[in-house]
Amino acid sequence: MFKKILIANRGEIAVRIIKACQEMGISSVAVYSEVDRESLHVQLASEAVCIGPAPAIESYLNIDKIIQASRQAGAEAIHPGYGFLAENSEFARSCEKEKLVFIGPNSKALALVGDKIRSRQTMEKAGVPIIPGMKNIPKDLSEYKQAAQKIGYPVMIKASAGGGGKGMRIVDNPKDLKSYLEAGQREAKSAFGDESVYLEKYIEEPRHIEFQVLADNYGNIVHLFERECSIQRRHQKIVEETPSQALDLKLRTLMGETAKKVMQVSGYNNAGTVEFLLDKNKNFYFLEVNARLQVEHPVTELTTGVDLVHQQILIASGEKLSFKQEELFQRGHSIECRIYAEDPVNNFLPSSGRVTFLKEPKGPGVRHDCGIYSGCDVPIYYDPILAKLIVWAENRENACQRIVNALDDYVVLGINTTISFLKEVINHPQFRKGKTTTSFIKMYFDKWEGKKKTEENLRLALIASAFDSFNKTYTGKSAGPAQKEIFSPWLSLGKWRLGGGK
Amino acid sequence: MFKKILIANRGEIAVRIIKACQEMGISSVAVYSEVDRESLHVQLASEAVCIGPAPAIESYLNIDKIIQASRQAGAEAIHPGYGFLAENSEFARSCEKEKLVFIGPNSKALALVGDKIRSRQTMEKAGVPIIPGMKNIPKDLSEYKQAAQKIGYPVMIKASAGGGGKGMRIVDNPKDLKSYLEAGQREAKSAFGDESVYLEKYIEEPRHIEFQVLADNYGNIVHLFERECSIQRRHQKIVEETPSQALDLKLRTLMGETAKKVMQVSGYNNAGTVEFLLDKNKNFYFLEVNARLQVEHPVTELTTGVDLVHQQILIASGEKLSFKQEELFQRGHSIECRIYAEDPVNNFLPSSGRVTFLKEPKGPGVRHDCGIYSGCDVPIYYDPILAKLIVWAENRENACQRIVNALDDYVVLGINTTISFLKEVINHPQFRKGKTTTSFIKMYFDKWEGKKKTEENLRLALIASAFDSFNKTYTGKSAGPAQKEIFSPWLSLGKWRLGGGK
Amino acid sequence: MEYEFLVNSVLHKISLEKKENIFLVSDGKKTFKADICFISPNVISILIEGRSHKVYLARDKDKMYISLEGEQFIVQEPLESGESFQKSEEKSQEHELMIKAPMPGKVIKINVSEKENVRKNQTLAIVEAMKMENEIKSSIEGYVKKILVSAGDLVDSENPLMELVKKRGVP
Amino acid sequence: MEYEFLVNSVLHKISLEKKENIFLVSDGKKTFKADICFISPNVISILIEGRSHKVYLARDKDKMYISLEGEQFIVQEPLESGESFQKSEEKSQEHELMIKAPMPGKVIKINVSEKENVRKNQTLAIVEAMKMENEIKSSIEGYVKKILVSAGDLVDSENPLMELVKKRGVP
Repeated sequence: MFKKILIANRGEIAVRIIKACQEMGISSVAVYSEVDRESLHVQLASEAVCIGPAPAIESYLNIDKIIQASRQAGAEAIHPGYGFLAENSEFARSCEKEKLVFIGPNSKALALVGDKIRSRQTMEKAGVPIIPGMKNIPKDLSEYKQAAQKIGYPVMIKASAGGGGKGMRIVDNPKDLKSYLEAGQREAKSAFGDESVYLEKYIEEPRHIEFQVLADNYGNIVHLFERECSIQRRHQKIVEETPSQALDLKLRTLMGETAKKVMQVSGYNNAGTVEFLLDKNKNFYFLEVNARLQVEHPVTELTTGVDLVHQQILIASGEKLSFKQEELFQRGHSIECRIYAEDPVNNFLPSSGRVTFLKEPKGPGVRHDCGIYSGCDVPIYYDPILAKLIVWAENRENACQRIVNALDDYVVLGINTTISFLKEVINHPQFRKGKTTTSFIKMYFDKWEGKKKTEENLRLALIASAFDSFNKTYTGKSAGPAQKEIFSPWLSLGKWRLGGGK
Repeated sequence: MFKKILIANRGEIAVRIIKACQEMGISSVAVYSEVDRESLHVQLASEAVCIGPAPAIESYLNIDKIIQASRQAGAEAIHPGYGFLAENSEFARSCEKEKLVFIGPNSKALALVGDKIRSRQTMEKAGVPIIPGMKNIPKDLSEYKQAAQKIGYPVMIKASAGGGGKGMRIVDNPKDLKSYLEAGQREAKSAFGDESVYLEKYIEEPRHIEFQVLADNYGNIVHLFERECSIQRRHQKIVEETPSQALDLKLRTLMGETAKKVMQVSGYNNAGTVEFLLDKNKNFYFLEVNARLQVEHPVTELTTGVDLVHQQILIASGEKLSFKQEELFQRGHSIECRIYAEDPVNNFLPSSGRVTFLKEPKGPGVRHDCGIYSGCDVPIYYDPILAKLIVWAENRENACQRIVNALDDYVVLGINTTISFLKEVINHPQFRKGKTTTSFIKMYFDKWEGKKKTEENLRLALIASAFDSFNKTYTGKSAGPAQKEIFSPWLSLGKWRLGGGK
Repeated sequence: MEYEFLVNSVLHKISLEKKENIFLVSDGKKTFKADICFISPNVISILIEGRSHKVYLARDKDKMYISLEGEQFIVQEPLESGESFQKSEEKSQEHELMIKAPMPGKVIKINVSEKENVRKNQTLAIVEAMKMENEIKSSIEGYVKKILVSAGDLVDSENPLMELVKKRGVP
Repeated sequence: MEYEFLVNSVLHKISLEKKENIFLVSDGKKTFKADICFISPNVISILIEGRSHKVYLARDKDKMYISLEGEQFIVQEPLESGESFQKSEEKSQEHELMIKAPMPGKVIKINVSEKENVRKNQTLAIVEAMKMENEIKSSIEGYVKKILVSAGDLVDSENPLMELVKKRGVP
């Protein structure tokens, strides 16, 4: 087993991985950019190395700096988390060259599944059902135009190098193709350092069903059942659950075995996810492999009892899988809500700045994977995910009740979050019925303006404000300004170059 | 289903029950004594009623006040939690008379199992193995002396009206019998309002194994497997786990079926626990029925997936059990540590006062049922239990690692707690091997003086102190005094009558 | 003590009067008793007629961010200076419109030039934050008077990006 | 800046010197760099030679309660007045011993009378707190000079319960 692992990430996922290291008796090394000195992952790791300025390209995406930090700290392995360099096969190759274990698939498999075009070809050959689409990355716009015509609108623009909705666009109308391609390429470049995008047929109102797979270095492969991630906004998953309401035992088994086949023909090892679209008639199509730990991995953990991060580390260290497919089963139901720093009543505008107060939800069956704390600063540079709220309960109905309750028990002040929006999503009658498709948000929440406030709560807010002012008058103390202000010599914004010139 | 439930308790268990009510869409009514206005259960409930002064006998043990509060609030049922009135059959009868549903067994069964002597007789008749002991409560010391002689020393003094170690004493030597009986009677009186104690044979180095049972109002009974609670101090459980390392499938099944029989012959309904002692030769003896929700119920919840508080409420509202014995199974391993306000290096002296800072442990597989918060006051009047830390993991080894890790992630400043002691217990080689008996603490931790501090941590503590002082000098601000001081017009102690006279 | 607060630009009045450990609260319509206490600097517990309410509150300058029972409120103390009024006058009087950054971020692209005419809903600039591109669109028909930032600049929320001039006669 | 602290009655010295965003720390034996910052008023993050440490700290009057990596420390600023010395002198000089309540609680029973002789380890009183009875035992052989509380009294930690006088010539 490894003695020391470097975590090439930040935020909630870095915290999650550091916890796993602690439990396995492994030293953890955090890396951080200059704005992340006070971040939770830096506080929790055994060691911490600063790897450069705030922009990800100069720090969390800087392969040389990360390899150097690993050498300096004497780490034997690197866990990339999700995003950043997690699916960068050049990074995996660099690790291999430096004799650092990359906790993820081998670089060859990573390159194959990371190349959406090549992997589609491979899957097609292996008899895995795929969505009609381009078989290569075109050189110029005219090729894209031709391909789109051939596939038939609406078409989907997708980044070749990564997922997570980055670079993704739906094109309904030929006249939008050019500008959407440009935007997609820019986003892909900024997210993955590779601007390649391709087109495929856009399947309307499908469910997004994915299968978690674990493969050791000796050819043993198991799947850990599905996750349904149909609730998406801007192609970004926001609510995930398992089991899916759309699968029965037969379909679950068929899709699971297909997922294992996908991994087998890719020569894949470690943890990975095979994404499918499921159409209205229960036909499923291979979408892509997510060659990393997924944001939504906890719902699988809570229903199968398998700790996926522990398994990733065990597999990377050369252990064989300790369980067989027939020993795995799902118990109960699990739902995850992603908490983003976005303003749900203002077109989901990103919301950075200081978290003046945080109350974490808790209780039986409630898990909160969290990268923030009361008084922390949320920088503009990175993904807006702040935390994930995950619940487990005996059945779907109880899980819905529990997560709504936990969302009510969740308070973030100072920045905007999606908490109130998520509560409405879970409470929607169609969600409660399990009628979830990737069009769900567009259909039911396109013009959401927030929930109406009640008179009674307004009155209570006023009473609290008056009480706070009352105490301020008499003691000179009150609920603010955020206490940290006192100690921190600078605000996040103070470091920015404001206005004019470069 | 009920619309409104009153919770006749305080602390972590009241919070636990309120959470369950919220999830089931039931309004919750908290009751509180005058020192508990700022307690967590008062903050979380939908409604709160003050029921009298701090001493439990004038508030949480005052049946009339609680019945009156229920009527006033319009509650249909009362959940008694554990301790206080939970096993008081007079209270259950009063509820029945007032047409309030007592969420627990019917008063007749409660009276039977609550009378340790009568229940021993009943069990003996039904063929359940029991520990040799007294068959009635004697009138005077000479009867106790005779009985002790007949049973043979060492004998155990036990309270007839309740468990939890209150009133319990081991007498090795006839000359200690009188003073130990008096102390036991006083404690029993103060804890349960009934001073009756009796004697039974003290079984040396046994394991404490108990079975969780659920029985609906229609005669359906299931057990939810065992909990091992051998790690005890002063007959008070401090670490509990499931599954027990001492049981195999055959013994587990036999004991489980015996537990169901105990409940059947008692005419028992709702949740209850049948306690057994298991001797070195794997003989088991019926000890008693705990006719309430147990402190350690979460380890059963985490391994069986059944929410016991939900089940209690469902059963009390007249629902039938929704699962059968053969549908229940254990998954993985769960351990609970009880966090007491006691000083482990100073003879476990109770420690009341202000919690100046609390960092709750968290992470995947970690549950923290907690009754305190940063800035709260822990009064002298009630049980010293502050919170419970419970973990779940795939197997016992991982669960041990996880709970040690969580104990490291757990900070309570201002009062003394058992956190550091519990870590040493879990880390003890004999515990790791599963060699747990009720003599464990006495054998290995009798003269525990705390863990040696490391040089490095001392240096870091000094650096932090200097840094805090440095900031105080330059900004006039620092880590204290506890912020709440500013707002709270009184300290807990300010309310006490100090010194002289009554 | 009487207090005035702005919530969504609407003025609300409330008065608190301390009687021993209880407050008399009056909101103009009715008067009732409330048992109010601080649990921590950011948490207030309120008991009114037996009902228990937990209110979370954080002050930031003149604003109070409040959350209770899953609802959020921003409560402001009314400004005593005329500063906020001046700003809004500026806009309307001159038929000029200052386009501001809607959130902190980085200017990725300026899509227009000075003097250029712009349609309603035309994209003026793209500001990126947290890996998401956000198009800044024109809410009016008019022309670009002055561009105040360049691609690559970091901007704070409410930072002016460019000045537009409204076409006369067009709403 | 040089600081002095008492930990378990032992005096420790440490000095901090600020150099830009880094501190030079010296504990007498060696000097090293530390990157120290407040995370919140009760949490301090310290990076030394790449190692990350999280220290929890709460002040209460002259005491600092500190927890890190599962270990707890009570750090005191040395008292400048002579008060604490006087107290300990009181005890030893007069061969008198003040028996104090070890924790806040309620006196359940006084087991001795004034003038009564007491053995070492004899139970003097029973104080109850949090439903547990705690026997207060004599640490000396001697006699009871004065009893200061009665059964039923509530006492705070360190509250005097009774005065004993030590038997001369007995250690």
